Amino acid sequence: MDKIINTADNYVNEMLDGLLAWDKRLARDDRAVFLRRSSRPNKVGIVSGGGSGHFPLFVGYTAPGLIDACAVGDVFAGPSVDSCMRAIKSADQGQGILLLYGNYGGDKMNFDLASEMLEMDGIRCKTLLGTDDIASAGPQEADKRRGVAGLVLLYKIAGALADEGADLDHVHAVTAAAADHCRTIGVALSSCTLPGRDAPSFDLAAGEIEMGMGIHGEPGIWRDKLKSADALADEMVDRLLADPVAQPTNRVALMLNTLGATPVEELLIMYRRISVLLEQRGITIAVPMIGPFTSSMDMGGVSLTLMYLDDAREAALRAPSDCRYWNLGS
Amino acid sequence: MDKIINTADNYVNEMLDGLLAWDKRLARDDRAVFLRRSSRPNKVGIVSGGGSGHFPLFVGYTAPGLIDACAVGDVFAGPSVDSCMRAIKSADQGQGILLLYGNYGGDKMNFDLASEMLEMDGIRCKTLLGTDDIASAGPQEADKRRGVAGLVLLYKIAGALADEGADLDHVHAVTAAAADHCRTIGVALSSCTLPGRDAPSFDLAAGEIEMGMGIHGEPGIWRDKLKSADALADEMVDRLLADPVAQPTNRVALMLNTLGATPVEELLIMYRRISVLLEQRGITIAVPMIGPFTSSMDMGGVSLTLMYLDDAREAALRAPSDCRYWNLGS
Amino acid sequence: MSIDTQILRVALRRAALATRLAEDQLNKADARLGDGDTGETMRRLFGALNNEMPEYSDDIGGFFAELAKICARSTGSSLGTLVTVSMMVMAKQTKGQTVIEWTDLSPLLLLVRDQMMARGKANLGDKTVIDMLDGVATALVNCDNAADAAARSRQACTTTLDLFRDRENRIGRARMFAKKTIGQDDPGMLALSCLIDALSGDTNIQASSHA
Amino acid sequence: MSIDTQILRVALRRAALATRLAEDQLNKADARLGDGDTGETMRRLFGALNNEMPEYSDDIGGFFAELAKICARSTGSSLGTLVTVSMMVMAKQTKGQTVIEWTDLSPLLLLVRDQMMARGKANLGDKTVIDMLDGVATALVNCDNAADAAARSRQACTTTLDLFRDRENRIGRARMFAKKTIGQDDPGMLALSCLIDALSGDTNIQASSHA
Ligand SMILES: Nc1ncnc2c1ncn2[C@@H]1O[C@H](COP(=O)(O)OP(=O)(O)O)[C@@H](O)[C@H]1O
Ligand SMILES: Nc1ncnc2c1ncn2[C@@H]1O[C@H](COP(=O)(O)OP(=O)(O)O)[C@@H](O)[C@H]1O
Ligand SMILES: [Mg+2]
Ligand SMILES: [Mg+2]
Ligand SMILES: [Mg+2]
Ligand SMILES: [Mg+2]
Repeated sequence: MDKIINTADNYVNEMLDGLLAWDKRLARDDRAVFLRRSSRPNKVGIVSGGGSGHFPLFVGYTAPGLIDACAVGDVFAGPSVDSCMRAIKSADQGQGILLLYGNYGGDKMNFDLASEMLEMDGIRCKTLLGTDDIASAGPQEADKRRGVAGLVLLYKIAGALADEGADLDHVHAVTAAAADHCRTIGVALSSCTLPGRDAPSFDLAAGEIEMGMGIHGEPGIWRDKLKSADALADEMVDRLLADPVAQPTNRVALMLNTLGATPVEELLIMYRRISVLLEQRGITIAVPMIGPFTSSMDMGGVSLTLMYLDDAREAALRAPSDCRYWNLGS
Repeated sequence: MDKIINTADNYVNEMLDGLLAWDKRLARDDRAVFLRRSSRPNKVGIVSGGGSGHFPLFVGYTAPGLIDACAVGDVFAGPSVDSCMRAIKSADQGQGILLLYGNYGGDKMNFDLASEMLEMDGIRCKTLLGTDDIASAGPQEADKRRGVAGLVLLYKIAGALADEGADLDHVHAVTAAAADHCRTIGVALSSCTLPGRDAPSFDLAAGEIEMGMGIHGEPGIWRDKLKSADALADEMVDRLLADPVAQPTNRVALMLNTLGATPVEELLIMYRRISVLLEQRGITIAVPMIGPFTSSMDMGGVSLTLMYLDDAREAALRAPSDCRYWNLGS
Repeated sequence: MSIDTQILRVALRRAALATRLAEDQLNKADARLGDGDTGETMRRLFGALNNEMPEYSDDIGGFFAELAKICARSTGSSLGTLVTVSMMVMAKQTKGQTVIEWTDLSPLLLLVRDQMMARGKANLGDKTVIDMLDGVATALVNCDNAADAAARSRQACTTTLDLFRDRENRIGRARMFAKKTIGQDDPGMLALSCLIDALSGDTNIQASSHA
Repeated sequence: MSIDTQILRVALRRAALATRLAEDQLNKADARLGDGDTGETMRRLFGALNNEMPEYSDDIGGFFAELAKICARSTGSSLGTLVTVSMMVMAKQTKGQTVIEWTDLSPLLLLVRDQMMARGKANLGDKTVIDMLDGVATALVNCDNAADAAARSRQACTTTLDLFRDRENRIGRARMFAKKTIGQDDPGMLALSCLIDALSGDTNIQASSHA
């Protein structure tokens, strides 16, 4: 699809300029975006980062109660080592930094390099990787799974704990437990197009969908004819619930996310079914979130995220925050 | 693009089922959706309605501080007379009803019929039509203009006044003045596809855009090659500012809206330019809103809305409310 | 023989079938000028009328009143609402009657036409369904039997379509395409013509369209 | 003659030109297995290195340190970061030097290779840029002049591409396509081969690629 841009090479920088013109709470150090004022003094910093093209992930969650700083990469590319360093520095208040981002090779290389270099300056970083995409590897290789929309829930949990004054180890531990209880599966209906390219990133014929495809078009589980909303909901819920977690509970946070071109109305049609399916299994959707949380530009499709809740996680998800893209509504 | 639906005929009803499963504040009387609890007793009711396919417009704004009830039509079709009547009845607290919807022939016929029938039951309705789309008719025929995204700002203003206890005439007068000072222009990059159809609603070749196209694909001002983000921003701002209003001010509310498939990142690229252009003209963007507020399903494109503010309008826009899709952020 | 609810019930079944068969053609006609949904609109509306057909009673006014309610619930499109209006007018005008004489049909339809004009803010000559209704109603003046009514109204459809084809639409979405509408039949006029074709068929053949 | 910053500056200009010319080819190679951006990544990165070329100085270590900073700022892709790593290693290893002897090139590149493996968590044989670097570094063992280095490294490129073409990728995005990668050149290997082609050209011709 056509794009409203000036040049592909300026896509990210101009996007950030616009974001900062809009949200006066944010400041920018090259490709690192951070909150001008911390939500509290002496807190653990929460830093994320990743490629552009997934707005509001990652940078849109730089907001009081979520992440403090974000390293912003080119479209679908990792953030540079330099921007990782700048993001970490800008969030540092001497209490250490939780690096919270998706499990992608390049991103990991860059954050690792950056944090090692900053360790020499005495900044202590702990890393937690989002690995919620169950389609990207089996349960035995759960550490190879990519991070997708579930990261947003982790932001909120880590941010809430840091705002309460928890130390780095505690923030890390609670968020890591949350990550262990968070699962996502996506389905793609059509490809996105990268800025400056004239062809879509991948081929997906009309009437054809791919279950489990990643947010950059990584291959999924199966590719076949489009199914009904109910059939998709059934399969996605089944796959999520079948994936083992250490301590399943009967209260969940649910995030039903559009990848871009799929309208929210279609999410609502799916939610109608999903809410019934979970009820039938005795699971309460304590925190239902429906909308655009993690995109792939104009890709068509949706992702469904479940996080099993305990009291700590639920409280953290409900803690105050001030982010346009985090809105529990009622 | 492919759609996640069960059947086209069930699209709207299932979407509403999902919405109500999600948002427990809402109740439904067939195709009328309304707030279970009014935000205050004895208030003027604010009722809207229109075709589906524009979520969150119209029904998504049924929320405390905005509209009390919404009549929901089929995709891109007006709400039925019956649903208009049900919506009006559900919002009636004896203080009269402001009917606030877009200026479309069918919608007007239906709301008129409905309100005439209910007048016999003693429900007093006043109508205010959204007519913000400057591409749909010239300034001399401003009453023929269609209503688009600007309606959202009117919801907020009418809702805030009603919540303060203003009477119907006052709510109507202030909101009407706001409507007189509200202007929108859109640009389409690609067509949407209606549920159940296999072809897009209209043809718009790759690399071709249509300035001024309506949210159902109504013809616009020109159709030509895609331009740069800055060039589009320049033209849209120029057109909006050139359109005469009774009392222009140097403070505006600005809503930069994606029609669907266009990612928010591209809105930010445009906003970078727009914010500079307005500053150059000595205009302050007091209320900046960027995101998905009024869609056309998977249509690609954006709309830009300006409302000149006076104190009453600005206060109303900032008044408390509780709607996921109304979020001023900071 | 005059018109009673029995005939009207058969007519509705035929209309439901006819609009189902004509859906694609009408959508296509609307796609050229409007939003491409006239066929869907009509198929859904007459489908609803057929599916929710009121219990049998010989009260014509009551029958139309019930139909008006179904319409009011089932459609929100411009054309659909004009059908709603027509049902309301018929309900009011035939209140208390068990039959409509064929000779009363023309004046009744002219009344419907006027109410539609008031509601739709349309004038004769705007190239809408109302012009078609006007053509048919006028052709039926003094007509006193079913066979004649069938022949005259079918003839009126052809004549009216021919008469308006090369004019510009001046109302609804099509108005914005003005020039492009020249040479195209108005979808609302076409829809009414399809209905009349179906209704004016051999009335002995019971349309089996309930499926 | 040994390698000094003057030669390295010319090499960078050539690399910028070469990656610009190879952009499409590399993108296409990556599109078959990965996300189709290897060419763009390389063009941007070497474009930045060329545009922001440090002021002249004969300090090789300092030169690489500056390049490492530019890389760290300019790229976030996997391959780009491996280039960053290589610059960092070179900076550390050549600290205080004004020349690199040709005979030192091979051990230097082997060190780079090892650091890349550590960072990328990749092994030899995974069919990545690292295998190509390994091939080249190995071919350069005991090489003591520019012309020989050029010939050997070009030969190594061809051999290595041939050797790996029919194997499976075991790292990065391509890993997920496993079987599909058989018969395809790895984009990172191709990118390094393009660079070497450019660098090993006639060193008298000053590439005029600053535009
Ligand atoms: N205001 C109006 N007055 C009279 N007829 C109208 C009016 N608006 C629409 N129509 C008729 O309805 C037809 C379009 O019907 P339909 O496609 O179902 O409605 P919509 O325009 O709501 O999609 C037009 O061809 C025209 O004959
Ligand atoms: N972890 C890794 N270790 C070694 N080489 C890698 C690794 N990841 C990627 N590569 C190399 O980088 C190439 C892809 O580069 P590029 O397309 O620029 O990166 P990205 O995968 O981030 O889009 C691969 O073909 C491979 O040679
Ligand atoms: Mg990449
Ligand atoms: Mg319509
Ligand atoms: Mg239509
Ligand atoms: Mg790549």
